[in-house]
Amino acid sequence: MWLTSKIKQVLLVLKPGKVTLNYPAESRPVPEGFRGQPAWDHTKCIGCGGCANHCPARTILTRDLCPEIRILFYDGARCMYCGRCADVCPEKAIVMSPEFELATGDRDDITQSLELFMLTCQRCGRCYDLEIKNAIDKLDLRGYRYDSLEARTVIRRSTERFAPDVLGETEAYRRPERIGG
Amino acid sequence: MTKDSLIRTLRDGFGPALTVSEGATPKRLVLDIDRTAFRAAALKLRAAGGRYMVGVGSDERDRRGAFGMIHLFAFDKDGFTVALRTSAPAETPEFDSIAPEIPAAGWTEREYMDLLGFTFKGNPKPKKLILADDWPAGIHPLRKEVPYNLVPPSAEDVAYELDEAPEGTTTVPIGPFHPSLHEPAHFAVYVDGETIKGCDYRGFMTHRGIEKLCQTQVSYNEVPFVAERICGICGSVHAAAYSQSVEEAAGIKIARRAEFIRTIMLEIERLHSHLLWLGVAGHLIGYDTIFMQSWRVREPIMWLSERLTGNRKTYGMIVIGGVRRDITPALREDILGVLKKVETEVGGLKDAVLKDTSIHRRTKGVGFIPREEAEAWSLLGPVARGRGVDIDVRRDHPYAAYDELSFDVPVMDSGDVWGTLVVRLLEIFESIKIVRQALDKMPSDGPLLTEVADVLPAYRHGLSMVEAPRGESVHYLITGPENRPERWRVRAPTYTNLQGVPRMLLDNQLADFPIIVGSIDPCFSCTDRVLVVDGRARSRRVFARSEIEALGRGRRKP
Amino acid sequence: MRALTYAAPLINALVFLLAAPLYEGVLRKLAAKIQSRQGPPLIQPYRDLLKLLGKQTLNSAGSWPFKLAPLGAFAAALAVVVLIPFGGRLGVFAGRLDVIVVIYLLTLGGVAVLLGALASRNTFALIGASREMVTMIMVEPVLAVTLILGAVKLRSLGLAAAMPGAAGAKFTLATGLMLAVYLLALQAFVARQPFDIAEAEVELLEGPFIEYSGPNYALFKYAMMLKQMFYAWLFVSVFLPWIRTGIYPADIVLQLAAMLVVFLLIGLVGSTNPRLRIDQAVRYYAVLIVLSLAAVALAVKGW
Amino acid sequence: MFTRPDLVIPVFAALAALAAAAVVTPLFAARRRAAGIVHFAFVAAACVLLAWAGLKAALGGGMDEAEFLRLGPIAVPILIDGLSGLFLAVIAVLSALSALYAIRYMDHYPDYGLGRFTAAFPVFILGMAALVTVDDLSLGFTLAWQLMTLSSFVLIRFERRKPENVRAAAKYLALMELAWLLVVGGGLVAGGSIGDSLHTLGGKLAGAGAGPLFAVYGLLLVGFGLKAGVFPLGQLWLPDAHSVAPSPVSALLSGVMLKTGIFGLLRVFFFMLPPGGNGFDAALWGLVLAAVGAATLFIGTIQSVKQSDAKRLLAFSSIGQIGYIVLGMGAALLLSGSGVPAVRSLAAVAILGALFHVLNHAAFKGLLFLTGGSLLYATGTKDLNRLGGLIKLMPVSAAVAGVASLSIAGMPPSSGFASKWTIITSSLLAGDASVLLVLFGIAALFTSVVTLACYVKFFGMAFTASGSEWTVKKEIREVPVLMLLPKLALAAVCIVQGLFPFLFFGLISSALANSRGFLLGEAFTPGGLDGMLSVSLLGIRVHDLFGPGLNAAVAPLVVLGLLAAALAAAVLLRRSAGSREVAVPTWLCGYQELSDKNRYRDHGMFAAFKNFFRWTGGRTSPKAGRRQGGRP
Repeated sequence: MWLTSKIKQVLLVLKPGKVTLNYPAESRPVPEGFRGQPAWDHTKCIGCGGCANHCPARTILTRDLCPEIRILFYDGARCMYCGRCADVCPEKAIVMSPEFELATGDRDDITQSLELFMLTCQRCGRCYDLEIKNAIDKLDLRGYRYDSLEARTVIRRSTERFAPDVLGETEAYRRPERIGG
Repeated sequence: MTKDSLIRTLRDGFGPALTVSEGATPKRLVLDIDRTAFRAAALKLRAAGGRYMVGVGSDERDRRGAFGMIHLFAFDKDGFTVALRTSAPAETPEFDSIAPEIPAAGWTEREYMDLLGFTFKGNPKPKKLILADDWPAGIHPLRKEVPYNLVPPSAEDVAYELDEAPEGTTTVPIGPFHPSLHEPAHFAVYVDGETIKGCDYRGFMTHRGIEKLCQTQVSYNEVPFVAERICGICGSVHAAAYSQSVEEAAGIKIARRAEFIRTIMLEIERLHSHLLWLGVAGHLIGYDTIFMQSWRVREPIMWLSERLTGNRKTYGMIVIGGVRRDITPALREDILGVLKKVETEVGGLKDAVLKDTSIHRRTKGVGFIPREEAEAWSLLGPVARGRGVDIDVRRDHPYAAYDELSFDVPVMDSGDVWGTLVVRLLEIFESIKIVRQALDKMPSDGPLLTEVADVLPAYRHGLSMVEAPRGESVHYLITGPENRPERWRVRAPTYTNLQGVPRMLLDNQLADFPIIVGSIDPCFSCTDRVLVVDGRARSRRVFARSEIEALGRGRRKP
Repeated sequence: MRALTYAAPLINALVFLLAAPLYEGVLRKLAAKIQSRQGPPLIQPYRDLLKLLGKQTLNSAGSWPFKLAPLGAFAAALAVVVLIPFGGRLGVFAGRLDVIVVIYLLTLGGVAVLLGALASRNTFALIGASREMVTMIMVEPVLAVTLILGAVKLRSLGLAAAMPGAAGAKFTLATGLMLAVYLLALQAFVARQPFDIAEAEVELLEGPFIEYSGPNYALFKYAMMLKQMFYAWLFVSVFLPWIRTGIYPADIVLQLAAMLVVFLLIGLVGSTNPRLRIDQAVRYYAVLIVLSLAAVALAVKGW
Repeated sequence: MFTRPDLVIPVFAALAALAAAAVVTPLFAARRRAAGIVHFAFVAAACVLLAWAGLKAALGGGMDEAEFLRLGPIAVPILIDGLSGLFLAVIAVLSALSALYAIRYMDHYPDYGLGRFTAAFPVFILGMAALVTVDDLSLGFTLAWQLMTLSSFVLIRFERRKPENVRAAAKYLALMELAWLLVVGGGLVAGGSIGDSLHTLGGKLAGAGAGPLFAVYGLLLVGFGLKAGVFPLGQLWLPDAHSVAPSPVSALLSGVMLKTGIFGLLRVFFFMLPPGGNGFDAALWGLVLAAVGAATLFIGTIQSVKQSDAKRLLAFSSIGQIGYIVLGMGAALLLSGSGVPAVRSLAAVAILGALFHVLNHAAFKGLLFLTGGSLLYATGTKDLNRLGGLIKLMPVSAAVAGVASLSIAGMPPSSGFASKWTIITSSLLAGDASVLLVLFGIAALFTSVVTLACYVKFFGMAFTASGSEWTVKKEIREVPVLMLLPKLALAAVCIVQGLFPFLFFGLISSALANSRGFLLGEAFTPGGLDGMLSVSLLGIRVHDLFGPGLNAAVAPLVVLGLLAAALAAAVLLRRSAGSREVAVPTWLCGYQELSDKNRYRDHGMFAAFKNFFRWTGGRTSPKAGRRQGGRP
């Protein structure tokens, strides 16, 4: 019956009372283990670039200004807070902070940049040597570097077989009419 | 039809054109067939009761100078799947279309026309499906030589050609920005007065190029986090499905405890997803109180997830080889407590919803499809189960820990939105049941993560299906040499269900459009996961607020 | 006394204009309560109106009906509230105009909405207009009968006779029936769930108003608030005529309080029902029409 | 020979002028423009005479009794009383304006010569004028009827190369001849012979049994009802004939020719009565008329909503509006027999409303058909599915159409409001005199909203919404001044009727007071309506009916003032924050742009309503759109 079900519904919904919070005046505390914005501890970071290597969003970029200075650049605009960087960091220099109120009009508010002074190996003259290859070479391979600090762009690779002039060939392609045009 | 009798039938029919081999597990049957008999074999599989899942096309010119094409069929009653494989020479990637007989294959074929430049002879609607309206012809982004970050010049004056509207109808443009669609997609609904006489769909607007990205840029271990972001709601499903497909391909056996934790996460995800859907459905029929109340009941589940995984959504729980975090005894009690509360509250909600005649009026008989058509369109999950199709991957093709758990699969045969509503509501209780069982039966200790070799063997095939809240998600994976997938094909349930929507809409009222589209719980981003790169969306320029405002107005200049 | 006759319409206009957004706020607060939410502050509708008034006016039509429509809708609603005997006090218009004028003025407000919708050329607006008109056609008889019930008893269509409680002066079977019908039709009058079919934001994106923005939309909004306040008043006035003391300011306050109760009812029904489809609604309205005709027949027979 | 030569001579002079026009103008047919002008000159001259005589009869007093026009042994009774005068005036005004409109409008038919048109048009007017002048049901009636019918048949058949036009005309002719047979048959059953005036016929009915009376009134009701277009008879011919005729003719067909049926019904039920009403059951026949009227207005209007062909919509709507008139007459007849004086005076109010609606309908429906003609002339189509957005191209026509639409929909303060108000008020206030009448009144109120829907649709789909930019290939321009002039004149009439209804109530009261033998005559004698109905600059009111302090009132000027003040407030509010206006394109969810494909078409409007009332019928011509559409 329509009326009885309505009355029941009203009783049902009045029971829990008001559940929304007067956000942002009051907010729920985040639980333990929450994955918020990653934070770098520059005292712990050894500049291995493992985080950059494993970042699925490729939002951690590195650049070596000279053999001794490496810049580690985290652009929060693309971060997906998976915590992979914190997982792989051998020195536990990255922690997932409880910070989640990150909306901002300025991109720099959520960017972190570490200028790391790298010590070279006195024996081989490099910063790191892994079994197979130098980690920096590995980064080069993957293209997780940025060339220009201002543009923050990733170096892009093209496959050998796809030349930009392939695009030119498609210019003759007649595009369909705009709907309603 | 059992596997053996199926093999016999096919051998009789095709003789030497057909090579039968076992897949990674006994539940996978692999059939290699000559291109000329590809269509006939697919139709035979369908006739034998196979449910069409999806097609997988791949560019294998590098290693064998040919394009590969696979049609996947599931035999749900007998619990095995069939991969029907063929290949075409690099110069002429042409196949015969199976879409006229198996409508569910329509999008698969169109997808590869766009992405790999295949030709499917006889496809009833050989139009652009995935690529952007202004994508230049002749560039097929999933081909190996096309760079993942290709940004072709965009064009403003280009548009998709919608289907011809039936005589005397008006095209109502719904989407991409429309309140009944929570993600962008365009439906051109042809109405006569208020009655829907047809519908054309132009979707794939949230192109993220995930497949291409993961095939070219990241390595196996990063993909689960990307996969999780295919869908905002069923993230664990994709992460689990991807991980399972890698594990199947590479022959990794993971710890039992990890399997149970995966199961628990999947079911918790179903719980919140169904409650979310119920709320959205309420909103779509203009009943916002259901929306708010249903989401209120859902909220403790979100908090629970936050405590379990560190986030409300995109749990980041499932990785190749196991899971990342454990369920401690304290968390176990936490889960049980939340479940108890949710069960009571959902019980009240269920009574309120199912007994409300005004809701009956808006859902019963709406979006009706008979069972046979539901099967022809390969509808999945609650959409199929609301139409009398008794399928559930968890029961038919068990994965994770489902083989040890007992649960019911609710099926309704009303064939309409009401059926899907009831099925979803009942599944909430089944999920609660499953989580409780899983917590009981879970091995009390054991490793969470199995060590995985640094480099996985290349060119192995793995298939995994996971019952997402919306239906079966299929991941097909071919391992590659660079420690990343050579080919990774994702098919979310909405991909299939959405193809049936124009049929569901037919002869309904325009006012029912939101709830019919909503009844499949559409997830356009899941569906659109594959598109490579949209020129405009990938532009890196940062717009200032004033610029965006100016742009907004500028667009509206007549 | 005579001065008051002239002042009464002005008082009506002032009270309605001031109070209408407040009642809207009550509705929103109530909906929030039912939905376990905080809800916006009571004065939010005032802020909304002010904000809209200052916003840019987008014009997609470029023809004068588009610009005239919001003015017409607001003017018609305002004209209606000026006429009514609010607080039991007849204004200067009482002897010159009758309830049929009120009915037609309400319709005129609807026409203005339709005119604007048609002028905006938007598919959704046109579908919305079509639904709005159908709703208008089907609920008008209920409104008419509510007003006429008093008229057939007292044999007068004057504002004095039909509106202030003539129907309920002596509670009869006809009045009871009409009261029930009015309550059932109330949601349709104020275009709330389950009868907010023309606006139907989920599928039609506010239907007739889709192309309106800024001050134009504010005028429509304000007109709708005035209209729903009018319908609440009409209920109080026709069916609860015993709410009166004879002292003008006290009667105003009493009626406003009683209207608050009506609004609570509107809010309650509105937030516990899904929207109906127009075809379902038409059948529902048809039943209401038949019932209200029966009420008239009973009233004529003196039952 | 005649007691009132001042009336008879102008009328006969006018008729002679019309006859002359029919002979002379076809001679100019080769030069189309000249033919139009000459034709208009003759018709205008005749109409001035007719109007003059008509108004004189209505205001200054008409003939008291029928007088005879004798041609040897044959005598045709002629009666130009107030009622005739009123109708003559209506015929004259609308005919003259239609003829003016036709000068340019006929350019629309370059393939057809004007010979037949210019010959038949004056004869048509002549027939109508004669019909309201003769006062019998035999010879004079036959003569006038046949002139009117045959000439209008020729006019409807004007586009004779179109089979559907020929079919519509043939159906019209057949049914009008049937109506003639029924009316003449009714006269014969009543015992009339050639030369019997209606008064004499009424006398002959005295003492007749219930059966013969029933037969006489029944036959006459069906006969004149067929002409007037009441349900279900009107549906048989009216929509087809009205929609295919050239628009000036449609305006006349709908604006005045239908009223000759009303005139007939008035003469039969209010004049041709047995002396003292002996044996005539006014309550019964009133109820029948009211029921017929209510059914007509309800069904006709709903059928009208369903139409997408502009002229077909107007034609069905004519049926609906005739329903209001018949309902008013029925209410008047029903209430006339009441023993309560107050109720009897309501009867007078009802007949006033009915006759006012006759005047109003002539003005706004004539105007609407001329608007329909303008649409056809400017765009080549009258299919509302293909029209739209004309307001920018034809602003004057749009404004005029807006006035007509508001008037017919009865929005206050417009002419339709005053007349419908009167009819509805008298029905509602009848109260326990007749429950059914109250219900009919509510039906009329309901229907007036349906009418509104109909004209919102008509105006909206033709002028404001979009369409013609895609569907009409030729350049659309405002119609020529010669076509605008008659429309503006009629719009002015509508506005005057709306704002100053007391003028027309006065005219009608006077006309009825000047009609001897009128059933409700007593009400219109000096002092008759005093104290019950008062008419003044500020409006009309029915008051002190059942005691002091209870009344119904309407004052268009007050409504106008009130609305103007409220509008001013709205304008102030809109401007208060200094919002700027920006032109933008239509918002269609961001993917499509407004085009012919996503335009909401007319046939989809009010779909739920139309489906609900599917049982009322009302054929929408399937070929309506294409018929006129092909023309570039």
